[in-house]
Order: sequence, then structure tokens, then C-alpha cells
Amino acid sequence: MQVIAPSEKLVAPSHTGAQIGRDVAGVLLIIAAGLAGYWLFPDNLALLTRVIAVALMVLSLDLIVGYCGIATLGHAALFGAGAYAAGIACVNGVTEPLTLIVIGAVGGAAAGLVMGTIMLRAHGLPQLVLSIAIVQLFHEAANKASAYTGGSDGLSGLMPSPLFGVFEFDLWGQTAYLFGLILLVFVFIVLKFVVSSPFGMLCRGIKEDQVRIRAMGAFVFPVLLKMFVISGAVAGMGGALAAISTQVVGLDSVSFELSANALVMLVLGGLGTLYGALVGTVIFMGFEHVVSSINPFHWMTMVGALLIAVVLAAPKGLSGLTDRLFASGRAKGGR
Amino acid sequence: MSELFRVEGLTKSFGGLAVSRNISLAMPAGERLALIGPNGAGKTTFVNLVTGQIKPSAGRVVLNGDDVTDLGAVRRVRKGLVRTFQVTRLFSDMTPEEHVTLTVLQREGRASRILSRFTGDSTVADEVHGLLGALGLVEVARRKVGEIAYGQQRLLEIAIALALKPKVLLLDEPAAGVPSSETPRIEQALERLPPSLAVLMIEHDMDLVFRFAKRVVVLAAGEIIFEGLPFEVAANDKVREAYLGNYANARSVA
Amino acid sequence: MQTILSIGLDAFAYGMALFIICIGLSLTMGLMRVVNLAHGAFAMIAGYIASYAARDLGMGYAIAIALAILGTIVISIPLERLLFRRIYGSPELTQVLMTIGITFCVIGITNYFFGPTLKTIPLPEALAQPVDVGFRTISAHRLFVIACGVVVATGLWFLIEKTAFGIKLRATVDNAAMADALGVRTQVVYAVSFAIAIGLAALGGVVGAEFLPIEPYYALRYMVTFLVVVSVGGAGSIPGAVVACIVLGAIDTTGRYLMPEFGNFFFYAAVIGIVCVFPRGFFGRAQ
Amino acid sequence: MSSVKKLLGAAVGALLAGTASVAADTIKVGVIGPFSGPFALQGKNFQAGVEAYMALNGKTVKGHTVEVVYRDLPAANPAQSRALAQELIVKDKVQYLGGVYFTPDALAITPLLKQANAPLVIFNAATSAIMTQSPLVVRTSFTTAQTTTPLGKIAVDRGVKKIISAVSDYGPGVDAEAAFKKAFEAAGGQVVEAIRMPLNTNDFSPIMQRVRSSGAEGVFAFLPSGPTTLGFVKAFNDTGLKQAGIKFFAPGDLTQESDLPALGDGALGLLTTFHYAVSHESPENKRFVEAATKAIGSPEQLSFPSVGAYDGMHVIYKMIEATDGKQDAQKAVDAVKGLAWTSPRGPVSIDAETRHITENIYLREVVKGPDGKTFNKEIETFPNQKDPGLASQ
Repeated sequence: MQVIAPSEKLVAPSHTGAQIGRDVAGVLLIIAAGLAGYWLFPDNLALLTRVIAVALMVLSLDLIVGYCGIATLGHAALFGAGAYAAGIACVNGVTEPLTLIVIGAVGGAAAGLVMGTIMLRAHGLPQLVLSIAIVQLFHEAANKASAYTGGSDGLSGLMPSPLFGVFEFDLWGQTAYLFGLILLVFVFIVLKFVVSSPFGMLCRGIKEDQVRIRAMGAFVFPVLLKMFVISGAVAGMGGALAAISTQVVGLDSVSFELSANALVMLVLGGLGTLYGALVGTVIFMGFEHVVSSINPFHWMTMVGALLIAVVLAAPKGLSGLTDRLFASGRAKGGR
Repeated sequence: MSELFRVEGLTKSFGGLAVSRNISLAMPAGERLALIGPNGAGKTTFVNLVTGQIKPSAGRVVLNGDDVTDLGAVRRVRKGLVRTFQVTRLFSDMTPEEHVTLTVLQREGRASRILSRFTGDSTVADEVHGLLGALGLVEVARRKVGEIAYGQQRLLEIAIALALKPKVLLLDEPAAGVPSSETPRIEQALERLPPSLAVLMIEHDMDLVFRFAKRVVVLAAGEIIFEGLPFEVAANDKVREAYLGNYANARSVA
Repeated sequence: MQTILSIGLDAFAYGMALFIICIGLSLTMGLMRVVNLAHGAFAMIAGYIASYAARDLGMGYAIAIALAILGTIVISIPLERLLFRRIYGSPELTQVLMTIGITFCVIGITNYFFGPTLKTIPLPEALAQPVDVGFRTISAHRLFVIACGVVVATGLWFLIEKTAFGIKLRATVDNAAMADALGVRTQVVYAVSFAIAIGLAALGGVVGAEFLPIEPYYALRYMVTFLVVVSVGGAGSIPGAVVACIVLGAIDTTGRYLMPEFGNFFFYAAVIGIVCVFPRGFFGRAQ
Repeated sequence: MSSVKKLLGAAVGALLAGTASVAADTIKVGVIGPFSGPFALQGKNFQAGVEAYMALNGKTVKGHTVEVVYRDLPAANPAQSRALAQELIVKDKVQYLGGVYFTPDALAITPLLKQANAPLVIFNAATSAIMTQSPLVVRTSFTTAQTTTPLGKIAVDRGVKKIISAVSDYGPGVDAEAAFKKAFEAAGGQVVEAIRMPLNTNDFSPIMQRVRSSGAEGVFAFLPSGPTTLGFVKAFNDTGLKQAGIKFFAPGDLTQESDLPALGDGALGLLTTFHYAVSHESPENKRFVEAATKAIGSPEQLSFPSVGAYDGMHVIYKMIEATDGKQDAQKAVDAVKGLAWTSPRGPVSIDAETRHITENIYLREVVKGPDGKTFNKEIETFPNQKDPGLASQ
């Protein structure tokens, strides 16, 4: 019998320390990549800003899909709610960019609350369909309320005031990009804390086994709902960033297509790591941009081929692939 | 009467089929009770009824004088009615340390906090290490659960349950599926359970039952057919009938 | 009363067209556990083949349908061998990624070779005419679609419940390893089921073309509709799919008649309502 | 991740290298349109119009070589539209922007124009309000109100007093409904009911049921060109409304030439008003159709966006001529104000005040030609129509 006395200390090296080190390195890498993008492609900043806005949405999607195990094809409802909230506020005289981001976050969080309340009533495929139905309802609502949203013509005439009263959102898009990058890094760091908090661990547990979590004495619904709200706030910030940098909000921001694309980007990058969300977004949108510039007419085939190739070569997503290559790996990607 | 836990007339039918019939049972603090019965006797259904996974058709569950029949599974756990699972339900990506930490934090109502750290609280860490140590899981505390031995996973199930500081603990076949070389560790863990805890154990392994239980209840076809001391079980006609009616030999009661 | 009957008839025809297209998807998702988002792409391929056969080669409608089903299955065989076989048993999201990729490819290739215009499948004289059914006229084609739907539903039910193949299929679905051990050639069962699902998609694509016109973007345009129908019915359930198609067809049609402006609201609100009441679909299996 | 970006950088760099070696005296025109996705046909028509113009009028203006850069925007997506426009201006250094199929996409570009010092020539996007967003926008297509308005009088002239309107529930549909109602009521008719149909409607028979029970003598319809028009017209015929003598009026989007083969004989007799029919009889159009057919590959695919693009290129050529290749957006736009020419669609001019095209609107009927194919036959001309949507503002 070799039961070890309770007083004996744990011998394994501290997990947490290494984890923090990796996360700091990861964040630095994101900042470096972002700045590299700024120097390498000074002429593509509008595209890169769009990538950041979508990356925020895909990050927020990872919270739901990757950390809670709830598949959704309606995430654009949250993104769009943020975009329209910020857009409508901006048209009505609230033009300070940071305030608009906050408004977007609140709008997205509110939408997340509604979406979570409904979606958490079902599981599996029916749940997926609930998400589709919700995003379609949001889309319809935005189309119908054209007095506020501009309907299918889009909500135009957004004139965000300069950031801190100095930096204008102009043609070259430097302000928008750097603003977006800072926002992304900030959100990323916060989310890293969220997913490694007790709450984040609880979500991971719920993803694997809800019965077990209940037997630990935790209610599942409020935890998931809370994650929906957080996810909504992040997606809403993405929407607000898109609204500020584009100065137009269109119905596409609450569409099924955007939702489906976001899910594709996430799965492409790998679930449940947050890094995967960023990698997936950059690869997908970058690839799409490059092939559609080369051949604006028939690029879709190439994107399709990319997705197939990724499934064949790296079934756990691209970050799963890097995990496999560098066996040390971060938190596990995919399922 | 210093009873801690009581079920009265617990009945459950699915359609016309009664899987639990009028089960009544009481346990004082410190009780060590074993619930045995042939396959299909309704033992797991009984655990599910008691812990609130399923709703009874009739009857009451009373804990510490409070009727908890209408409470859901989660609230019963919070009141101190805790179970383990027959087949381990653990998170294969997490370490034992993380499992127990999460459970302790949950017990203290801190598990759904966003603005707090998962590790780093020294009182929590000490408690976690104490529990893991008591169950001999320190060596594997930082390995992923998917990588540790099944016997250790069973022990972790018990550690999680204990981390909830239960008043009543239901152990659903704690030794099921564990290779015989590892059973002594389980046995030892059971011996070390806090004395004040009321424990109800469902088990097939009669050696374990005899060593552990002070009292035995036999369930057959959803009904209690015997209640008494361990050594009386084998001699009871009803029990023999229940088992022999089901099996060609009665080795498991022998 | 006449109006109700009339709307009911329209709804029934539309629902049956959806049923024929979707039932194949329901089988792949429910029985083979593959989320095949490329299902619509196969329906579209069939549409192109039928259109080519009937319009450009002047063949008869029946021959065009047969050719379309055969041709689509033939096209699907290498896809099954090379791609789908890799994702049997993978997590759903991986399947989603793969099948969306296939859909994109099919869209791109179709657009490249056949151009973006609508393709029609000329109906034979007999089906093109309006028929007087007493209280109104309805196009003969709609009656034909209803008949096809009934035939498909009964045929499938018979195949799955009453034939040796059906027994093997159900055994394979319940426990592939066990079925394998019992001598069922599960690979063959999967391949045949896949072919049946594709064949049904093909049939649906052709006979449903009057409702859902054939064009390169078909697979994505109607993906949501197909997914909704399958999950409301409960994946893998034939009666479920029938009920879902009829109920959703009725809701859609009635909604669009009573308040067309809020037709979409009505439809999706109803979907949410149904899913909340039947969280596993009308006839879904317990999980 | 940075390595990924570097890879990307290399790829984009290679792309740049390919285009950067052109002569200094090349003037670039960026054309944004839906070249893939559900509206790929319309984008293809943009390309056909542009190529037809350059084939017929040469690739140089006053010695400056014109080069067109296409960018794909598959569906309405203002954020992407803005990103593409920015990239075209900043990276590809285009002096002129053209194309744009959807209104929100145009609205996303207009705020950039002043800083970019580049005019935007819209080949399609048909909402009146775009023109008021920036003085640097010129449009060579049409507005929904412009093509719809003549229908009001036409319907009344044909003995229809009570009409039911059924439009797709989105911006242009609502515009069409309003424009028709105004014109029809001004001519003495009465819109008994106005239905708005969701864009994703697949089965139109319930709508036809409404038409039947409304007791109207005619139906006014607006649907975006594409698959839904097919279902709508089919349902109209199948439910017996056509035999019952209900008259059918619509703007020409509904019977665009590329949809006609699919509509088949069911479309015979439909009355539509539009600014352009591929069958328009004039030497200019003959030349255009020949060149555009060659560019698009198949005569069945040719449709109205091609003529918007063709005339758009004409305007851009005139702008280049006026500025002699120097980038001066205001001067370029000023130069084409009032510009008049004979387009394949007939005589047109750019209204000096609104910068929107003034053109003839034709009433057409779908008839069968000698070759057995259906086409839009022009039967009445409403000359020099301006955009009533802008005029009323």
C-alpha cells in the first residue's frame, strides 16, 4: 500500500507557470503579427480591419462552441446586434468610438441573453436549428425596422468622431486598424483570463458532461447563459468595430451566411484554444482575399478545396496541426 | 431518532412498468449501508430517484428533516446528498487536481466567478491536496484523467464526492470495472471515509460489502426484500430465491 | 372553405417536394450520422443532368429523371470513396467543414462550366397543363410531385422496415461493430445507403425544380430550408420527415397567405415553437 | 501566426509584382461587382459590358492606356465593399471606381470618394438616395422609381382600374411599390392591396390566392431578377390567373433576358417597363450586343447590367479625356454633367444636377420570335425620363 501522506508536497512542475508563460508569448505573437500586418500591407488596412472585426466574432463563437460544446449557426445575430446598436447610436449623435464599442458590447450581450435563453432549451441538431431560426428572425427584424436600420439599403451616414479627438477614421484606415488591433489584444487577454477562471473550467466541464457537473452541485443553465452573454458582448464589439470602420451597417451582418462562415473559420482554426479562432479567421479571409483577387470569378472552388484539404490533413483544425507538430502543444484543440 | 436521511414509499413507474416499488429506508449519521440485488433489480434507478436525476411517481425523500422530493439534483447536492457514478464520468482533458479544485470552488459558490483565478488560493489548494493525498492520487494529480489508471479514476470519483463535504454519500459500485489488483486501494479509501458520513453503497463485490457494510439491504424487482446484518443475507430464503431465480449459480451471494 | 382547401393543396405539394429532397439528408444524418451539407449540391447536379438531357438532347421527362438519378449516383461514388468515407464517425463540425468545402467546389465548378443562368427541365405536355380538380385548377405537375412523395415515403418505409437490407441497415446503425461481427458487410451497407440518399436527392432536385429552380448557388440558397425540415422531423425518421414537411409547408403557405409581410417571422417563430415543444423533433430518437 | 502573415505577404507581393510593371501612363479603373455567388450572372454582365466597350472603342484614351481591375463582392456586404474600394484606391492606385450592384455597397464607398479623389460610376445599384451621399457619384443604370413610374399610366390605359401590388420585401421592392402607387393613383387607378413578400419565398401560390381573392383586375409585381421570378410567373400561370384575364405589369427586372429561357412560354404576354431590352433596334445596340455576346460567351446570359457597365465605361472614358489622365475627381465629374450620347438603349444624358442618367423607358411585351425563342419586344417609348425619386426630394 503506497498511499502517500497528505502532507507530502506535489512534485510535478507547476502547470500554471508554464501556461502563463505560453499565454504571454502568445499575446506577444499576436501583437507582433498585427504590427507586421500593418507594416507589410499598409494598403490593405481596411481588409485587415475587417479581419479583426470578424476575428472578434469568431473568438466569441469559440467561447460557445469550443468551450461549452454548443454548435450554433446563428452567431451573426450577436455580431449584428452589436453592429446595429452602435450604428443606430452613431447616427443619433453618439459618435465617440469607445462609447460606441461599449454600446455594441451591450447590444451584443442583450442579444446573447435572448439567444441563450432560447437555444439552451434544446440539444444537438434541434438546437442548431433554433440558432438558425433566431438569426433569421433577427435578419427579418432588421429588414422590417427599416426606419431605424435602413433595411436592405443598409444603415448609412455613420460619422464616428476622431478617436480621442485626434485620430480620424479615414480612407487609409490606420486609425481603424490600430484601434481594432488594440481592442482585439485587449479582448484576447480578457478572454484568456475568462477561460482559465473557475467559470471557464466549469464551462469546459459542462461541455464534456453536464450530468457530472450537476452532480457537483452546479446549475448548468445559468453558467451557459452567462457564457452566451459574454460571447454576445465580444461579438457585439466586433460588430461595433465593423460599423465604425465601415460607416455602414448592412443586413449581411445578421445573416446566416456570416454565421456559417464564422463557424467554418473556427473549425478550420481549431476549437477551444482561442488561438485557433484567430488562425482560422486570418487563414480563411486571407486565402479568400488572395484567390478572389487572382480570379474574381471562380475562386470559390479554391476555398472549397482548402476546406477539404484541411479536413484531410488536419481533422482537428490548423491549431490542432501545430499541436501535433510541436508535441508540447497548448491547451488541446478540437475534440 | 437521530436519522439523517430517509426515503418513504419511493415508487417509480415507466408507463405501466414499476421499476421501484414502495421503497422505504432510513439512515442515521455514520451509517454504512450496502444495497445489493441482482441485475435489473432497480438499484441505479433507486440512486437516480434519491439524487433527483429522475422524479418519483410517489414517495418522499427526506434529508436532515427537510423534504427534498421536489428539489432538483443540483439542490440536493448542495444540501449534502452526493453520489458517485457507476461508470466514471470525468473530464478526460482535465487533471485530478483540476477536478477537485473545481468541486471545492463550486461548493464554496465560487465556481462561476469570472474575475477570479482558478489556482492560487492557498486554502483551496491545501484542501485539494489533502483530499488527493487521502486517496493516494498525488502522483497523478497533474496528469490528464484520460491517461491515468481506471482504479485511480474511481478514486477520483470519490475524491470529488468528498470535496462536496456531503452528509449522505451514495456510492454506485465504487469498485466496478476495477482490476482486482487495484481493489485494495478502493477498500482502503472507503475505510478512511469520514466517520460521521452516512454512506450507502451499491456493490456486486460481496467481499467488499462484508468488509464495509454494517447493514445490508437487498433489492429485487424494485422492492426491498431483505434488510439486516451482512452475515444474515446469505441465509435468507427470499434473497436466495431472488438471486437463484436469476442466475444458474449463486456465486455472487455465496 | 374553398380557400382553405386550395391553400392546403398548395401546401401539400410544396411540402412533398421538400420531402423528396430532404428525406435523403435525413437518412444520412439520422442513420449514417453524417451532417452532409453538400446534399443540396447533389440535387443540383441532378437538375443539371436532367436539364441537359431533356432540353438539349430532347429526351423524355421520365428518361431525364432516370438519367439524372443514375448520373448523380455515378458522380457521387468517387466522392464517397475519397472524401465522405474519411468523415464517417468524425465530429459533426469536421463533417460540416468537409461538406461545406465540397459544396463550394461544386458551386464553383458548376458556375465555371455551365454559367450562372437558371436551368429548366421542360415538362412533358401532360404535366405542364393546369388540371381542374373541382374547386380550383392546379398544375398537373404539382399532383405529380404529391404522387412522387407518397411513393417515396411508402417505398422507403417498406425498404427499411420490411426487407433484409433494412434489417442490416438498422443493425449497422445501432452497432456497427456488432453488425460486422455478425457478418453484415457494413462498408457495403454504408455505400448503398449513401447511394440511396443521393438518388433521393437527385429525384427531389429534378421533380422539385419547379419550386426550387436549378442554378449553381442552389445548394447554399436552400441549405437552411433543408436543415430546418430535417431537424424538425427528427433526423433519420421517415414519418418525422413527412410530418415536418407537411406541417412546415402548411405553416409557410398559410403564413404567406394570411400575412405575407411577416411570412418569415411566422415561419421561424413556428420553428422555434416546435423545437421547444419537441426538443428532439417530431419523431426523433432519444439520445 | 506571423509566419502565416509572411506567407500571405509573399503571395500578395507576387500578385503586386504582376501588376506593378505596367507603364506609368496606365489609368486604372476598379470595377466591383458580384462575380461569383448567387448574383454571378449580373457580375458577368458587368464584365461583358466593360469588355464590349473596350473592344469597340479601344483601350486607350488620348494616349492613356486604360486598365480594368475587377474585384468580387458576391453579395451585399458593405464592410467588404469598403475594404475592396480602399484597396483598389490605396494599393492598386485606381483613378476611377465603377460597378457596384447593391445599394449598401455603394453607400459604403461614397464616404471614401472625396479623400480618394476618385469618382464612382455606378453600373447598377438602383436606390435614388445614393446620389445625394457624395457629389462624386455618377450613375448610368436606372432607379426602380424611374423604370416603374410609366407603368401607372400604362395600366390605366389598358383598362385596369383596380390593381393589387406584390413586391419583394426589401428596399427596391418598397421603392417600386411606392412609385407605382403614386403613378397609378395619379392616373386614376386604385391599388386595392399591397403585399410585400419575403425575399426567400419559394412557393408563390398563396400569394396568387391573395391576388384572386382581392378582386383586382391586374397585378403589379416587383421581384429581383433571378430564381424567384421564375416561381412567381409559374405560380401566376398555374393558378389560372392568366386564363382568368388578370393583367400582369412589372418593371423589367422580372423579365430580364437571361431569365427568359427559363420562364419559357409562360412569360408570353407579360408587360414590363425598362430602360433596356437586348432586342432594342438600333445600329448602336447591334454593335453592342455582338461585342458583349462575344465577351460573355453565350447569348442567353446577356442582360441589362451589361448596358449599365457599357455606358459606365463611356462616362469613364469621357472623364479620362477631360482630365487628360490627371487625377482630379471633381473636374472629371463636372466634365460629364450634361453629357449626352446615343447608348445601345437609345438616347441618354447625364442630368447635370443629379448626376443620374436620363433615358427612355420602354414598354415591352414578351413575344415569341421567329426562332422560337421569347424576347422583350418594345412596343411603346416614354422618352427622356428622369429619376422621379430624386426629383421629388
